[in-house]
Amino acid sequence: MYLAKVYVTYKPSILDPKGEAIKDALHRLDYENVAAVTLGKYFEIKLTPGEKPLAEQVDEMCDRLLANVNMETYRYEITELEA
Amino acid sequence: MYLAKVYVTYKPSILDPKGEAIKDALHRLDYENVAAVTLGKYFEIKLTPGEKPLAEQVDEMCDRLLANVNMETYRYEITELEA
Amino acid sequence: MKFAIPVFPGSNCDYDLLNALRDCLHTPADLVPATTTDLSGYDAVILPGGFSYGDYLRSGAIARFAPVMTAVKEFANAGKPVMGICNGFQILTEAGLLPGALQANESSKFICQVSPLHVSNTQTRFTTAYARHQDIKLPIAHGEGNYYCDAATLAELKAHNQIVFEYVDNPNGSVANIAGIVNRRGNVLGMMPHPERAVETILGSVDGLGIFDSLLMNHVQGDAHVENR
Amino acid sequence: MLKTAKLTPEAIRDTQAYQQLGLTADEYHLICEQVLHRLPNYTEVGLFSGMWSEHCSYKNSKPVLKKFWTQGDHVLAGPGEGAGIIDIGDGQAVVFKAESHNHPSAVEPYEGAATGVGGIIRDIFSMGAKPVALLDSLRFGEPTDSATTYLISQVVAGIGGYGNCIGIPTIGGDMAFDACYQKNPLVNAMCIGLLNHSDMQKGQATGVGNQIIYVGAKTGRDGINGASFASAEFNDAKETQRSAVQVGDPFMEKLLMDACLEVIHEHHASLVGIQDMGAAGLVSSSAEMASKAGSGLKLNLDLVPQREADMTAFELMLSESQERMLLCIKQGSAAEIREVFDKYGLDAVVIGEVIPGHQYQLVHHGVMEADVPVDALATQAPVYQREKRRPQRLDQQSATQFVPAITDVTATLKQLLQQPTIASKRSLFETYDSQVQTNTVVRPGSDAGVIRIRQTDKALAMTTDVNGRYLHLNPRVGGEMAVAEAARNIVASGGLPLGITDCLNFGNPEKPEQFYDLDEAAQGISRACQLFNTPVISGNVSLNNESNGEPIYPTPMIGMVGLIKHLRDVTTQDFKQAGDKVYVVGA
Ligand SMILES: Nc1ncnc2c1ncn2[C@@H]1O[C@H](COP(=O)(O)OP(=O)(O)O)[C@@H](O)[C@H]1O
Repeated sequence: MYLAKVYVTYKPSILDPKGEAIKDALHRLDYENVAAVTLGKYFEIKLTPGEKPLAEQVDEMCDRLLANVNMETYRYEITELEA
Repeated sequence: MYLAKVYVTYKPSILDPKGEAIKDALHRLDYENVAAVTLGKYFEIKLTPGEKPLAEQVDEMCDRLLANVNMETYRYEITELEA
Repeated sequence: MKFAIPVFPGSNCDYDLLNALRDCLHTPADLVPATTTDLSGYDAVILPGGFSYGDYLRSGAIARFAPVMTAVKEFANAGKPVMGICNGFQILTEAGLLPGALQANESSKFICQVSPLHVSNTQTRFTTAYARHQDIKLPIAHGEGNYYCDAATLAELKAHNQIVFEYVDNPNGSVANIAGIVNRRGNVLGMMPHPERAVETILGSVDGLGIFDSLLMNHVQGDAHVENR
Repeated sequence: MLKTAKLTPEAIRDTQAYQQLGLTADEYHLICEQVLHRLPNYTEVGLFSGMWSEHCSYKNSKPVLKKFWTQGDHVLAGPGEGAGIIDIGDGQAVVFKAESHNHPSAVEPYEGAATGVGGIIRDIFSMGAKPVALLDSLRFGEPTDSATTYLISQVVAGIGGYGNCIGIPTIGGDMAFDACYQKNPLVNAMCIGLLNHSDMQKGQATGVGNQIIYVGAKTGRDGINGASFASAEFNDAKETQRSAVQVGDPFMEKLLMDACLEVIHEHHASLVGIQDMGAAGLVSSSAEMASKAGSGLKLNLDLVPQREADMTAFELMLSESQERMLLCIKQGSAAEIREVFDKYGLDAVVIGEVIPGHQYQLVHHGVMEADVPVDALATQAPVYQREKRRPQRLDQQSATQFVPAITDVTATLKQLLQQPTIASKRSLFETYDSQVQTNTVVRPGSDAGVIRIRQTDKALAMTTDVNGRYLHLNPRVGGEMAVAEAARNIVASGGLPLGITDCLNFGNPEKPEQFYDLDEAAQGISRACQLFNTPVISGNVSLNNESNGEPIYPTPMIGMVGLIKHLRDVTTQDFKQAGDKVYVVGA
């Protein structure tokens, strides 16, 4: 069994209203030293080897479903899990 | 400037409906080899050093705001950004 | 009996609640901003539904830190009635005034429908106007109304008769069909369904009146006899 | 974009860079020779490309829109304003309009649909009205493949996500599925507002020295030149569409709406005009406000709140960042207005003023980036009378008339009910909050949605309808039928039809067959409107709805509002009890 960790974040130019709201909240909680917050998605996907190489498959999943490449970028790491 | 990467995920005992929905969607896209999906939050927080040590501060932010410790756990990494 | 309705940026059922209290129950009520720090002069506080601060992190998570919440906590600790509807319930759990948490619905979709409910505890100051085990219908409208608590908390809730409303056909996956709970002391109620949307026949139901009637009735009679049992 | 921004006026001419921005060679030469009598710089070309896009100028559809019947005793504002207004007595009026967000929704379905809802809400509250209801009209491919079901779920989630959060009930709409919408879904949203006559606003900037105030979200690089994007034919090249994705922030819009309505209600004397920044963002809102008032305008772009560093004048003017409004206020009242927005945690910044004359001037970093006649931008786009040719398909129909062969009526009925277009949409519309504001008398699932008007005994009924298939078979009759269906839905709810708005979703008007569909449909709609006494008071045009060369069915969505004089007259479509008689009336 393998574990793919996928990180999906907005492209830099895209508005991130959630990140803004969280930053404002942190400021109200007196964390004045916070300069910027962005909120992205973090997927943990457990999977067994399929026909294609895993990295290729995960890449494809990101492209097709997990991220919208019109506004998001993604990166991932794949590790083998102990049985 | 420092960058804190914060990962917030559900505790294992908690049902993750969105993760389930994504798993089903991946199955419909023929990724039958996907065994489990969980969806968490991924924060990138840029901050300058405050009065307290950064790690302590980030921990506090997670505890107070970023995670609901009734059902979520968190972890984080802090790195220094190049100027 | 005078009600305070704290309004957070993003609250959107504030006026609905105000209208219900003023127009249908003919009782005075004020909208108070989230920056308010003083709730003296009020006899009850109801946190309205909506999307406080956009609900952009978790519903209720940011609102919990608004200045008015310090006053709400004091108000609750003094034994006065506090109620949270929908987003208000979420805020109360985030603030620790009620146990548990509200998660995304099992379907991971927003649900707006009329939900049959079972009034499981008619002994609270919020529910004495209902008949024992009465079945009522109230509108629900939420994306994160799936009540979660761990087994120990659930046992506590049951042992102290804190479950007040149960769904008949659990629409969102809540633990033990929970739609509404009170704290141990019985003066803080949180519920996902919207009683303020069910106070006029023209809107389809008047089943929500019972909650406000109970509060008014018990206020007149003095609260002492309805500490939760 | 930064690279091209450095192009000199001569280089723009020589490389024909204006074409990338959506201006034709003829249009460019018109600007050089008739309007400016010089070569425009890059920023100026950008301003024209945005303002002369179909989305802002209606250059292809104007001749068609002229045919609409817009009369009626009760019309207080017709097409041309942000939204139309109809008097409903007692000093009140109803305001409504529909907007399409087809192309953005194809690219990013959640945000595309959400920002469509956000945009139409701004159109309503900028007239001074309180938004009281939303409807949505959707068309997708057959929901058989995962891409389409994903699209549907995201679009529906986006509509709900915005309306639910901002607290406006979505009380109706319609939805149909057909292969012709597979690559080009239709996402139309309609918003209805209630207005006291005394609060009526116009998007005007009058009075030399009066100030222009920018409020709401900061400007970023999202949706740069989206107006000409929305007007361009769809293609599969992802890259070219990237800058067009906007993310909606319904939380911000709720604050913006409440704050703007407070200014309108309580600071009337200081407010001159207000308009939302929609298509072609800052340039469109400001140029239209000045042009309507016959004023000149000067903006200092350094003062525009910016989300990103190093934005060019071109980007600032053409960004379609959401949740922004432009106000014109009396000289000296900035502090008073700022105080209101402060209370809602919103920035309100003076970015310019009304000047004598009729020029539109932009200063950025101390440089005059644009100096053009304001009317040239706002009202003098060329208008094209497109060629019209009857499509062959209309003559080929009778040969293959479909004759249903029914042996088992029950089985056929069941099959029909299984058709996605006919089947109940409950599971989808139940994700919309249809009750917030506690005025909803009839929720989705009946013929029309109904909301009561507080403090009166009246109610409003509203519906959206069109069957593209009918228009495909006969655009004129299909257009009539769309209006008739809407009217039936209003009447069946107990209402008297008042007026309509529309979204004209059609193909490429430069193809004569498709222009025929548009023109015929408009005439059909107009005739039906006249017969039903329901003037067209607002609307929206979405052309070039085709993917890979194939147009969608002509689909002019009709949004109709009716007045129910007494709440007791509200009727719903469900059978009430056993033993009641069932009648069939009509043809
Ligand atoms: N996209 C939608 N949003 C909200 N309500 C919808 C939507 N689509 C359908 N409905 C509701 O479902 C009901 C049936 O709609 P529709 O399929 O258009 O049938 P009809 O032909 O009777 O108008 C209507 O009451 C409508 O409000």
